[in-house]
Amino acid sequence: MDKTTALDLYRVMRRIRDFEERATVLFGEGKVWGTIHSYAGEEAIAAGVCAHLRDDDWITSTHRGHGHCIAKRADLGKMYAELLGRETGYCRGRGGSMHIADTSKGNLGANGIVGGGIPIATGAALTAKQLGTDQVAVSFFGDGAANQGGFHESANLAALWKLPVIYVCEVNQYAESLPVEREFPIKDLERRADGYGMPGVRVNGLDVREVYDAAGELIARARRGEGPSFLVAYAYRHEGHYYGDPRKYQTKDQIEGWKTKFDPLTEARAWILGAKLASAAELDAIDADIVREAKEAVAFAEGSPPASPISLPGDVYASH
Amino acid sequence: MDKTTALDLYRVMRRIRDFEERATVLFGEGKVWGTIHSYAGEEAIAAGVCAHLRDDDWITSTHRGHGHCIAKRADLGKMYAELLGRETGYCRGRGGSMHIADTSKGNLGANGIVGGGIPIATGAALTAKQLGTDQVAVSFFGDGAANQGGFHESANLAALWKLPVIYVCEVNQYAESLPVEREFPIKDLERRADGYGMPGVRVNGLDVREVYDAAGELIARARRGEGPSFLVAYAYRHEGHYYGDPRKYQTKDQIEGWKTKFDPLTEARAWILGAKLASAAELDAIDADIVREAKEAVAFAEGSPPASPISLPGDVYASH
Amino acid sequence: MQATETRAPAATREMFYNEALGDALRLEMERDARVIVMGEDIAEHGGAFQVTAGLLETFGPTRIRQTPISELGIVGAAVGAALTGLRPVVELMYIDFSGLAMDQLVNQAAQNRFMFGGQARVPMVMRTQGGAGRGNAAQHSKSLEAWFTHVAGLKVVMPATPADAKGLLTAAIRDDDPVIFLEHKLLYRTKGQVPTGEHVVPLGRADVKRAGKDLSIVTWSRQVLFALEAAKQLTNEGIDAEVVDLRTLVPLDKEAVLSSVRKTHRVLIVHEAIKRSGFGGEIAAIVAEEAFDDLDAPPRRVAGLETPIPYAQHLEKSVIPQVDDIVKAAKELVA
Amino acid sequence: MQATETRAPAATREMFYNEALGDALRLEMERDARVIVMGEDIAEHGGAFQVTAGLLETFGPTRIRQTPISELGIVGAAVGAALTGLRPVVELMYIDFSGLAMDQLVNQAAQNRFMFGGQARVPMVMRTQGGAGRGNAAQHSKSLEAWFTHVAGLKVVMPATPADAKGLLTAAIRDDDPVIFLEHKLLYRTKGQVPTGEHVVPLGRADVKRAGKDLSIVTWSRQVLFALEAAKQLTNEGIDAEVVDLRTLVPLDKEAVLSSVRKTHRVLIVHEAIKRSGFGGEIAAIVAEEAFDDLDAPPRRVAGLETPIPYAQHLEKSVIPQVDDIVKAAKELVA
Ligand SMILES: Cc1ncc(C[n+]2csc(CCOP(=O)(O)OP(=O)(O)O)c2C)c(N)n1
Ligand SMILES: Cc1ncc(C[n+]2csc(CCOP(=O)(O)OP(=O)(O)O)c2C)c(N)n1
Ligand SMILES: [Mg+2]
Ligand SMILES: [Mg+2]
Repeated sequence: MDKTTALDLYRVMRRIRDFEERATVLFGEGKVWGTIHSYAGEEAIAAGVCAHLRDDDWITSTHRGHGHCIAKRADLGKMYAELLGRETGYCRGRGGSMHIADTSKGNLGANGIVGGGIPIATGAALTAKQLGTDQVAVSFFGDGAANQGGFHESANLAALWKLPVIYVCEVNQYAESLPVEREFPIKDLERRADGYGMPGVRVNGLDVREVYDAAGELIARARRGEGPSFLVAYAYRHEGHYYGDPRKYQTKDQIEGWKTKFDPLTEARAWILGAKLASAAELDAIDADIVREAKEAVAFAEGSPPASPISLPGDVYASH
Repeated sequence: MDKTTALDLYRVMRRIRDFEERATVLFGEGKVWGTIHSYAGEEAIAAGVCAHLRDDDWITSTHRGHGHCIAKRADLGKMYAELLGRETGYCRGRGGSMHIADTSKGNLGANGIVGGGIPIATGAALTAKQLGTDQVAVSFFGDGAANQGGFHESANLAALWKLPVIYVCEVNQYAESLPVEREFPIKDLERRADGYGMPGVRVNGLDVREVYDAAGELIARARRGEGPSFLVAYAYRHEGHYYGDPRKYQTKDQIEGWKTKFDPLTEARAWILGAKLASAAELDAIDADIVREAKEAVAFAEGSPPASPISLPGDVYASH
Repeated sequence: MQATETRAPAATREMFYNEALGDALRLEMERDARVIVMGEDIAEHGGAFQVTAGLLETFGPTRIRQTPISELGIVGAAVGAALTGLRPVVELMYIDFSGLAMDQLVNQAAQNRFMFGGQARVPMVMRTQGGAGRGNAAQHSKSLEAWFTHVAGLKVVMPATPADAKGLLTAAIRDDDPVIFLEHKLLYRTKGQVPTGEHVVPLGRADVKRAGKDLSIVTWSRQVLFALEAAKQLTNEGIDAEVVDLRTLVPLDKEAVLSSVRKTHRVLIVHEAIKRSGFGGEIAAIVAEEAFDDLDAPPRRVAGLETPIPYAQHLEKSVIPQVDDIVKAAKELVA
Repeated sequence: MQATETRAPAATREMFYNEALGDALRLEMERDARVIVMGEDIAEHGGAFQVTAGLLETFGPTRIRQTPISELGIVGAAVGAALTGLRPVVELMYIDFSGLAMDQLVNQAAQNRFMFGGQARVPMVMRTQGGAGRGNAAQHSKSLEAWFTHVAGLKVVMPATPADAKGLLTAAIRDDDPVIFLEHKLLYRTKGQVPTGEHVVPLGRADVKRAGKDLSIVTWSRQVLFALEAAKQLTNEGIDAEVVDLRTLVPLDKEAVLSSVRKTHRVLIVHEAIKRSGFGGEIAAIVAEEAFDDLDAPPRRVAGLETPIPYAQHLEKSVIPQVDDIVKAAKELVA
């Protein structure tokens, strides 16, 4: 991998981690309302996949959606503004963390319904097919979502119609408090792809290179009109399910140990340094840059006016 | 196979065929209201599977449910009475063809929602597991239903919890006007079982012996507590999707030829005669018996009073 | 974008209701390549009620997309397609199946625009049909419009005549919001004069199908025909009923209802859905709230009994409003 | 079988609403081995709102069945289990997710008994919670009780207090029909005196939570607390409001509503769900139809705005009824 690509991947991952840490602090300070779900530990997946996507490619995201949003090149200021319920937020304070969308970059939205984005991404892929473009759609979702009926229906439809959609399942070991071995009767989720006659690929979701390579192939395949695929990335959720999760269902090692044992950022750094793609100083400079841009983004959000009052029917209906 | 079993299977199949033919005539005479869906061509499946079921085992059935109902030893008089909207019908004229249930024999009902019975059978299997009995549940459904999300969710749940349920998919080449090759991206539907870690078995649904043998094993396995399985039986729908289907989507050969080329009853007769399990005269006697009992059943139905008026809330609510 | 009424209606031709719907689909598909149709049984077979008959031949299988039986997936795919530039029309065979697709309709289609702060539009139509009267029993006969009217972000249309069916479907397809377009299985083979060529009936406008002065019958879908028949019979009793066909439940043409009631001082609301929490309650409530002093009698509803739809023909009839029920209620109301 | 009221209530103890629900579950599970609980996150975690906390330890994982995320499959499994001898209680985490399970609730659970001519019973409870107020936005904050009340075959319960929560959940579990049991996310941490030991509040009986003579506020769930607070404030204006807590929407205690209205001659209906086609329309319609001549003023509704629930705290508050809104409407109604 060339240096630019490697550093771009690193930068995206670090930006996501920084966002999650900062959002957590803001939440703790009472500035964020509702719920937030941290993507920490899964950064390599969004980064590795979205590196292959153009702004006119689409993604659907999840309740744990900050990472996808950032990897799809969202504006951080608008993201923070949304969390803070400001008028300058992506959704003008109407959506919050669970509904951030950025249609200008093809992000069709985080989704509070587990599995809700899967049929939608499939429909976006139908648009590409129908209009004869080489756009693709990627649906990110968790292990838990893979047991939703909508996955089955969509996968069948996409394979039948050879739609350019990549289903990216992020196995982060849990669906809320349910560990993955109590979610599935099988260990290797990628086996499900065979039932739809599509490729099922397993990757180590801690290793951004592996994600990048596998996603690259599947996305290229989709662009060539060869249809959908199922990418299953295994990683670890560093934090609780949501901010404040008491995590009664986890051991101390899972709560404390996983963060360091299974960390895609540590792995990425080690790889980049080991492969001499960049020096530690260069990486540190990226980190510093990210902190700077994040602070600016937060400042922008905090300086923004609160969300304007709801206006009806205009906020709800487009034609009226 | 011993003679009794063979003749029992034959008898059930013939009874179903006779019922479908007679129901069609009654429909043509304007005595049956609504819609009916003929099971002709698929008799070996219901017969072969239900031969292993006790009265306290459960089935869920479909819109094409007469065959399952009969194979589960329903009273023909009550079935005809239901089609004719009589008070003596299984559902007191409230359900009609698409909702015949016979809870005394463990038939939890035909279902007008394609795939609707799948989660229900899964729940019945949960009852068996919970109460520690060796009862099993069988869910019959069509190829079309296999693409419903409810199948996916139920199969996963059943495999995870090792529930005693057998999913019997009747591939009759169509979901209404959609041919099977436009329903699925794969040819061998039984491959889907692997994604749930359960056995997937393919049988020739025209051959009642094959169905009987495969179902016997899977049901015994379920009784032993070894969990669910997926039985896929391939056959041909002799009639249109429903009574009156113009069948614009089929060729003449499919409409006319299939009835004789792919007929489980012809096959069963040939087998029984070939294996010298019975003589043609014996089989003819069975056929004659069936005609006699059917005529009695129809007479019972036609002599029964019309369904009594709806009584509220008692018809709708059990506790009031 | 919101469709505006076509001014000078072209020539008319007698059409069946299903034919009129097919005509609207054909014209809109010719007009706009982004319009596609998805659903079960809609291609060679032409749809369970023959609305899409002939469209496959003209537009081919990529624009007339016959789907597997996967209601959630299909409706969800329509949402995704609508968000990204197509204008999909989904045919859901029976409204009773909407329970399988409700999440995509309610949590996604209806709310996307709002949740995303206005970034998105979801120009899709879900056509389906409801109602009893063909012996299809409890899972194929419900009237569920009230569910959809209770969802912020959806529009709900229920045409009673072939002309309205065509004009409203055209408007629904051109509308930038998700529209639930509800047909009635016993209307498909009713006939009426329908403008040929482009014909738009804007959403949100009721239609007085019969003017009268003694009471207002507010209704929609198939019950409009029943109400008109009842009104005819009522003239024998010297009662002159006005029949207000709502046509669109959301957005509701409240002014049309209120001005009729202000004129007649009596309101009878008629619908086929069960009475409890039916849309008739909403209308009765609005009238009571906003035209209380104009009312010379309590508002009254004639609606379906609180039971699933039974199979047997005589039972089926007994649980949904018949012309006689309307006549009887109207007489009592005016008495 | 229908639960009848326990006569001499035992001692009481202060409990949180979620604790009271857990108490009912525990007692019913002890009493009847056929009662099982299924749902997401209900085991070690104790449920998203801690209703099932501690039950896993007592009853183990076969009776406290934590499920994968498969709402349709879970609810359908409960239907099948109920048909065959268990008495399942399903916890659906948010009412907004019911769109995924609607088919099994509406086409199966609600209709099985009727469709099968009385052969079946479906003794299951679906517990879930709705409502806004925690910044969970549009897909986790809806109030959808009206949908369920529009389905023949379902019962719908919405307790406002810990004691009612316990007593009604007990009755719901003992009931032989499918019961939709709707909690409110902002009630879980409210406290009240609750009878210890067996406590049954029969379905179908409203409760006058405050007697008054100037107007009747008819409401349910969290808005009961708002209405009581409003009634308190109204005394300062010399207005004496009666607060009728419906508790059960189906079956509806119509007599309780009508007799209150016949006494006060004014009715204000308050609910959190959006007004359009909310259950308040049904109540307003019934009052207008059956107590027209008793009314000294039009019936009036205070309800949610017709919008998905927004995220930001100030916006969220702006779209659902607040105490002030009730006070204001009551004053206008009595003026
Ligand atoms: C349809 C639906 N069911 C349940 C929930 C509640 N819920 C929110 S996140 C979650 C777990 C999701 O697990 P997974 O898909 O693995 O994603 P993760 O949280 O692990 O990223 C659940 C059950 C929901 N939001 N939507
Ligand atoms: C949920 C649902 N979708 C669609 C239908 C309409 N419909 C009735 S039967 C049928 C085809 C079913 O195909 P399959 O499962 O293969 O059963 P078959 O009719 O071939 O026995 C369809 C689409 C329905 N009844 N329920
Ligand atoms: Mg997960
Ligand atoms: Mg089939």
